[in-house]
Amino acid sequence: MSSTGLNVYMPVVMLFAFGFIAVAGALLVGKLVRPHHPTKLKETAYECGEEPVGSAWSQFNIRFYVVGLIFIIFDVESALMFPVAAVFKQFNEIGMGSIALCSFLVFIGILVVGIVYCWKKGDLDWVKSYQHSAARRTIKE
Amino acid sequence: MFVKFLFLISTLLTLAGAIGVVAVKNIMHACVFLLASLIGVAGLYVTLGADFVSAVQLVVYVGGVVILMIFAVMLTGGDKADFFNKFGFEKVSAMGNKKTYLVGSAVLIVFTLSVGKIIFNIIDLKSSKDPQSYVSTVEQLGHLLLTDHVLAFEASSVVLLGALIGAAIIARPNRGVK
Amino acid sequence: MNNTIVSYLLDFEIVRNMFDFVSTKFGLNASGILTFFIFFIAAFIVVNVMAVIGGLGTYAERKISADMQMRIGPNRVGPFGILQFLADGVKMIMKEDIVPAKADRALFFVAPTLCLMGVFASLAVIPFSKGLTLTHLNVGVVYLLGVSSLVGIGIFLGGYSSNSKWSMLGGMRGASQIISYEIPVTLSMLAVVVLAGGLSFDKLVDAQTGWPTGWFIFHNPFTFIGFFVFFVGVLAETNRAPFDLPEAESELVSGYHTEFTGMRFAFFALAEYVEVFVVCGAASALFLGGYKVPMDLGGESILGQILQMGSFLTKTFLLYYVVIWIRWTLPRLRVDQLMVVCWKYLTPIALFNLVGCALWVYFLNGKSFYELVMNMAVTSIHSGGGH
Amino acid sequence: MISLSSYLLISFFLFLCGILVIIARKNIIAILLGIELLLNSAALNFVAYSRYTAQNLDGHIFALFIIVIAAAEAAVGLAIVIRFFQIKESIHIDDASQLQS
Repeated sequence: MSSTGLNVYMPVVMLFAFGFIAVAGALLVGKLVRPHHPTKLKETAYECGEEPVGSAWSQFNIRFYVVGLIFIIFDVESALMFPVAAVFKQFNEIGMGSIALCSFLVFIGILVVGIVYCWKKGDLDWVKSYQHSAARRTIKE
Repeated sequence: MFVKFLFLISTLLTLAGAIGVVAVKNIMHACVFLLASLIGVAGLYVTLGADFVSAVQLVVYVGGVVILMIFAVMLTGGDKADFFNKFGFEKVSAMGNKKTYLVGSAVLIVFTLSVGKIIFNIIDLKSSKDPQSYVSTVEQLGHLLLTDHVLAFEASSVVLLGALIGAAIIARPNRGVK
Repeated sequence: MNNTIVSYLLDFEIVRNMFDFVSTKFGLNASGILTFFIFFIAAFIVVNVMAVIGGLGTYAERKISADMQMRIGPNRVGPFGILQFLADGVKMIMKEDIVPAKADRALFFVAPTLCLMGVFASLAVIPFSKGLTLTHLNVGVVYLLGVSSLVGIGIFLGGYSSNSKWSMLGGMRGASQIISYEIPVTLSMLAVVVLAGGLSFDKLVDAQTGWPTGWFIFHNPFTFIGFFVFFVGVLAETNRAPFDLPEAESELVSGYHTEFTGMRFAFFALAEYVEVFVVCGAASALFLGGYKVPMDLGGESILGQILQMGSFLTKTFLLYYVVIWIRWTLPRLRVDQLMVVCWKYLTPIALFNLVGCALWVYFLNGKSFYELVMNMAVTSIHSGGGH
Repeated sequence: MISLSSYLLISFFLFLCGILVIIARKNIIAILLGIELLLNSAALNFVAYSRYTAQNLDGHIFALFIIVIAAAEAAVGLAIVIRFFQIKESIHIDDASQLQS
């Protein structure tokens, strides 16, 4: 009689559905009351009064990718750490805390090696330092 | 009852997303369809009682991989000609052959029949008893990761370190271009 | 397995009788249908209350900013202008829905939907009280992280689909900022998980006490720093000032929602304000004792639950006020400073905190700082008495 | 009742779509999307077998590691794509025909 099993995920599905219905419903209901007079000028993208030149879907700088790359590695590592962290206290109480602590620290240590490497090589800098050094080198030459 | 509903909706999302990835031309739309497919797979994990795997699927794929794919699309320039990629049937050499169509339609019939049978089995409302209970898997997974699979756990961190360093080296712009 | 609002309500005789009555009346096992209805009504109430809180959030923001700048703020609609958000809503729905000619029309719809879906879905695990919460999933924290990352994709797609340069820049910045700051937030959460020994919000809150001495923020020095790391991280994740680079008015017009008009824009704004509530609620549940009240008043009864909810909402709204206060006090960061703050300060500090918490649990058996001090005081008094 | 075979069929279908994307698409990023589908179908199989035939959670552990590998693969693969784009100004798979440029 209790709400065991998968029923606990019911609100999740409902809330997803509510999110969708809210947007779709409001746009549909709004269609009845809102005006609709499109003109060519109205439908251009806003660029502070200038005529838009070209498409906005252009090539972006590589540093966005580097940030995403470091992020995803850290994300996966922290996701793997969650179950270990959840049982850490339990292991400590039954006297196996040293094993858990060791594997936990080794895991974090390897993670730290990664971030230290990226820091030293300048991947964490937004304004890349090796661009500066390359520029300096060309000036020297 | 709810299990079946969740299963059907996740299946629909998964398969529609997968078909979208195959069929749609715009690569950004393909990424969004992939997102739908991955969320659907997370729902399927829930119906299998794998709550933690499902949550990790959400965190890693939805928050990580799809964003990375979208970034890569933007990095390679959105409005290039091969941004819209055609469905290159001409790449497959057997395409356009009569024999290929024959075999393909036979496979399709078999496939549709089996799909129909399984959907028919699911919407059979009488047997609503679930044989296995759903329990929390987080603690068990933590125990497994610290006892039986501790080597794999540490090895995965080394793999990720390798991936991080490798990808950072590959993606780093040229220093002094000769 | 999990505590939900249904399992809480089933403790009452009257609800059980209702279940039995419906089952006998209709012959079939009606518990599933009744569960569905209870969940449906609860979710509906939560969503609507959150929409009102999001609307009141815009009003509070304007009123508080006016207060800080010695202005009056909105004061025409209703008493003290409190109905301003309804008037705004009516205005928004009457506005023309302009889609730029070059925009990606499908994604132009998908973007606000993803934002709103992500925010609403994260409401499922917010612990208003022990019983009156939608559901305490046993993967609560990870689930919260997972669904709230949908907002990042929504913001990026909002920027992308407009095909406007300002929007594109704002969306790109927003996505990279949100994913970057997820790392310190996750690591701070991990430190709390290590201390509490569970992932679901009821376990995390039950590991704390009602008095501030038992809160996780005062548990040990590491969590004290961890709270501020977490708070800065969530400020950036919700694109609030001083991290509002994706919608920086002075450089990017309005960022990723430049081209969105009418209801579409309203949904972006609603998603942002509700997300602020969600992260403030998560912060108060993880660090500030959540729904715990200092004394046990009523416990499992409805009155006790309402007291718990009051405790939770008080902490959350205090944090909400702080968020607004910070917005109107601090200047905006530059984009390179943003990344430096995240990767060179917050992430190493959060890692250090995590290791510190693990060592604290290992060496001191997870006793809080207050308990240790009290123990020491007691033992010194005893030994002093021995002389 | 949802049987094991329904999960296997979904997994098969995902695998099919992934293979189709890999053989029929010419955009390298799209091919990476296809690989994600393949890995997902494998992980789904593991979890399904773990629930229906085995009595332990080894399948879940496998699925977790597949997710880890998928993330690492996406990171390295996209790095290669971006590097390739910097050299060739193209993300067409047929342009990647030389080992050395």
